[in-house]
Amino acid sequence: MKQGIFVISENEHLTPAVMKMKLLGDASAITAPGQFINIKLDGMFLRRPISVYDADAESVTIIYKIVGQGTEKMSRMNAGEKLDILTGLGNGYDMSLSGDAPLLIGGGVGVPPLYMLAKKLIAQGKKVSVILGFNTKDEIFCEEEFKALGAEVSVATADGSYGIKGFVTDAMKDGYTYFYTCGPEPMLKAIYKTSSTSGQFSFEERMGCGFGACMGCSCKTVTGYKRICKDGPVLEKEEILWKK
Amino acid sequence: MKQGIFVISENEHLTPAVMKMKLLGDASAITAPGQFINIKLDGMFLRRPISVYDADAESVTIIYKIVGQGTEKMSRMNAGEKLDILTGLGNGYDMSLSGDAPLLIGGGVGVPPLYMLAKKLIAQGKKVSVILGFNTKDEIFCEEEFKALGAEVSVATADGSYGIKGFVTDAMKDGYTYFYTCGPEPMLKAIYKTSSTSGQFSFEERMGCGFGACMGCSCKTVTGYKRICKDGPVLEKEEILWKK
Amino acid sequence: MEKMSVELCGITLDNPVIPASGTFGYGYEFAELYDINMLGTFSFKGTTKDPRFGNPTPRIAECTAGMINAVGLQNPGVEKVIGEELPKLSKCFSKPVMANVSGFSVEDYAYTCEKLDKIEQVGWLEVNVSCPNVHGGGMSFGTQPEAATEVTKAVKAVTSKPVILKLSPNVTDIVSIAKACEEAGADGISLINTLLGMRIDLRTRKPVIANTMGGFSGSAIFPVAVRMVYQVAKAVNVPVIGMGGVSCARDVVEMMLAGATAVEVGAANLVDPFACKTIIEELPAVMEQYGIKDLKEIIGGVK
Amino acid sequence: MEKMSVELCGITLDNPVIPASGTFGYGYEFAELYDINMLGTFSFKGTTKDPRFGNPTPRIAECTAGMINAVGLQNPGVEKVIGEELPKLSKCFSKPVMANVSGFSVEDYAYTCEKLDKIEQVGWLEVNVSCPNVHGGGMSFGTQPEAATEVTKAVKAVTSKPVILKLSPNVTDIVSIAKACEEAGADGISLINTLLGMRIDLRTRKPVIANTMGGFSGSAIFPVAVRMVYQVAKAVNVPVIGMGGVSCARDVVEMMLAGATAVEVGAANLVDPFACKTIIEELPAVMEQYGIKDLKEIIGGVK
Repeated sequence: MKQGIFVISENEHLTPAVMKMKLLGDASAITAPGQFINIKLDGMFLRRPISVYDADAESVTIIYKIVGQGTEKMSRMNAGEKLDILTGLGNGYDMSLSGDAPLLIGGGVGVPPLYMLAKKLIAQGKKVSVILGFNTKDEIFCEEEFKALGAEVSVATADGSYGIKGFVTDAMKDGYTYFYTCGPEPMLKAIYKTSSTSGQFSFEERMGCGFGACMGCSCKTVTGYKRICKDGPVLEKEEILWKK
Repeated sequence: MKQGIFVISENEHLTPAVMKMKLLGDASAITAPGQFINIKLDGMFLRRPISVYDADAESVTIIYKIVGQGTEKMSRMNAGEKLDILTGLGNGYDMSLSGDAPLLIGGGVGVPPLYMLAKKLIAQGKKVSVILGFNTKDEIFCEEEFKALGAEVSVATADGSYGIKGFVTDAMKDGYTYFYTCGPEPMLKAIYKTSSTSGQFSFEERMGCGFGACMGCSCKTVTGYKRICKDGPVLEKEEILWKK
Repeated sequence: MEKMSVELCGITLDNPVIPASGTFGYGYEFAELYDINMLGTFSFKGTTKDPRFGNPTPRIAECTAGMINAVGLQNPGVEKVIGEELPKLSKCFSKPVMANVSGFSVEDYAYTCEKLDKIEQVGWLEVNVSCPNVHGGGMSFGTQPEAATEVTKAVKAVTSKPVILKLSPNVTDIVSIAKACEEAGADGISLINTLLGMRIDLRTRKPVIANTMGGFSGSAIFPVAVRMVYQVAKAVNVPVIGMGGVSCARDVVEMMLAGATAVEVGAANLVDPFACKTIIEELPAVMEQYGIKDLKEIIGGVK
Repeated sequence: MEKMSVELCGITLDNPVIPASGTFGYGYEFAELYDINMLGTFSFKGTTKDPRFGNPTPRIAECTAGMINAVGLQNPGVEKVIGEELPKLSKCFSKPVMANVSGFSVEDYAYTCEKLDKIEQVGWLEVNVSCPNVHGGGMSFGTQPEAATEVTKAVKAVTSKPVILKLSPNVTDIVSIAKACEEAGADGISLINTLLGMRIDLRTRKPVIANTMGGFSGSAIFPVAVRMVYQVAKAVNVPVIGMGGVSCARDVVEMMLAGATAVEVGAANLVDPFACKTIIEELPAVMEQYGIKDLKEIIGGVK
């Protein structure tokens, strides 16, 4: 983990409710896809944890949904403004287990952390398939970005307004060697049930510090108590214990 | 009283600790010299009450000393930034009692509210004399501004590094028809004793709201309890009851 | 069109927003800023049997997201309030007003309430039991169920108007005090009064407040207020007025979900004299955002 | 060169800054960020007799200038703390550490403290009496002088290390509880623990915290903390550790003027993992600004 001041270089809408923000600064602490950053905002006591969409040594890009006062404040920020950010938080995805043909499954704001993962897996020569799930056509983002990486992309919409009608699970076809997923808990549960291989799940929980100090985001797993922010957000299929 | 958004057009040092800020906006609520404005600052709960140095319908100018976190924050603001301000607060000086040759006596940050008073009295054809008191030469400001109005200006410094050595009372000569003063309480008390005519005193007190609602700044007077922010800050010599 | 009206002890309020006592004077000065008839009502400056200057100054200390005040119940005394202040108010406010009463003995409370009971303008008596009981070793009436009971009974005996007990949050068990007041006949409970706080000036090394300590209010105390309103509203059957750090329309909705029938706004008025006007104007949009058709229906609606 | 060292129950601290329990884990994870030997000491995660997962999530709610937490004393239990956590700590922290102990019965407290008494690394036992007393109707030990006395005596009987009682602010009379602890043999008092608070999610209409209510901390509560530290420090003769909303070096000085011998920093660590490092580095400049040559000399120095 590193603390640093970042300068906003881009903050633009991808959909009415989803924005992409590029931040320039020392991002060297980001070591794995699926990690997150924690952003301090004026007037807000707690930082805002947001998963990393893409990063290199000098920049980090996030895609966030406007849901509350914090993200609403972020949506009104302009290029040139500065932010105090903790980077390199969380374990991130373990790429060593992917096999030759990994499947990446993202739902809604669970899509962004899969981008850097796909990029790195493809760079390793893996045959990457991606399934993106959204409620409806107007909420779709990043389809082109994944295609541009060379991934095989299919999109599912709950209302059938685009791509496959239904949930991401309706778009899952066998043949993948391993899977990585991030999205709302009902989606994760459905994937847990229907998936034919092992895989990794990225979880969300309301966090205090985001770096393991406060125990605010603990969960029970087969391998003991874990902190979503520090021992997670990524858990392996075999260790998950779903909340009742 | 009016509430409005003002745009900073100037914010410059007069001395290392004293700054002048010009604000553009609807200042029509400012009806008398000696009134003050109350400024909302991000991250500060209470507004900052600052006396008016000069004003016209479209702008108000203040001179403030950097004493705490609020004024320190103000000192770092730049032209173009906006402030939420309540204007036209307090009773201000009553010019109708000035006579032909009023004396204006200011000490330190008590000097600014006398500027617009001098300007208006001179515009009425009064022969205005001004005494400015400071601790030392380096802390002097506004001497030239008062001279430019056509006032007869004398300066006293406690350490004698400029002008008359001593306090403002050492510079007071008889011949004035009435006086107006603003400054630290010890100075006001000295003037109360040595003055040979009636006059008006502008007082300072720690305020809550600044517009008469909270009773935070009450004082006892011959004519009953008064709120420095609303019934003051200007009191007439005859109604003053000094705190023990 | 969203419905904002609520009923408080048999009197209908057009909306639940009530400027809190001590932050709105006797109203008529705010009437110069906007038409105060848009308010649900307001609670006027804490009034006592005799005139009071209150505490020495400084009476105000700034804090993060709040302020401390130690005004000490400055007021002209009930005779002058009835003779001078309320007539001025009647010229600009046509609704029933909430009379806030303080005292330093049970007799004080009864005396002042009996006088105000005769005034038609007065809709409710809000009895502040956070003041020190001079006959009770200076501990506030509101910190002991017995003392709160005594005050409630004494006031109920001299008035036919609804009596609302305003409770101090500086207690171990707010529920036991609220219940004691209810059993003694209180028609409503309002809370929270200010938290006892203190600040020290690092330069002078003296307390910022001349009186050393004072009442801490402002958005900083909102979570404590929501908690106590929730606990009390669950425990009593009389209406609860929620207050403490309310500064926007969303806070009003949160207080009502916690169990408040009406909501008082205090310190926010001191930072923005138009705070209550703004909150009332913003309420319909906030209600729509959260799917609230009728405010009455969300009172105590927390799941 | 300003002098920052203070003495806490016979042990000298290089400076008065102490990360508060529950915001610094068992220390070694923060040692990856900076050399934690620069701290006066730190109070480790609240430890109980048996391992605990704590409360269901969500456990955190954001507030203006603060946060509510309801972690529920998640910890691996005293055996594992002694067997696994403290050995890890000893590799990166060479000073005496403050052991924070919680329990749900007097026997729990005594059991855990007796175990920790044997550990050389442990310099002080900070006994948190804010937890519910399961044999006492769930009311927290810290809300009744009798219960606080019982716990203090039981702990003193099993340890030779200094015992510091950490008090809850959710009481009517903090002084009586502090005095009861002192009379029962407490070597020090630390306060304030969190205020009981609550927030409601307007969208779901549910409490933000799964446990409904939780402990409110952060700069919002600082004025309440300063007031209680002042009241208690005047009333007792043992050292007082001040905490509650401390977030900068100026706050540390204000707490010490109020009567604190040392100062704990809590929620600030969760927003900025370097908070305590920054505060310690800023202290000399703040001391110079206010003409403080030796921090020891301003303890309780408020006029």
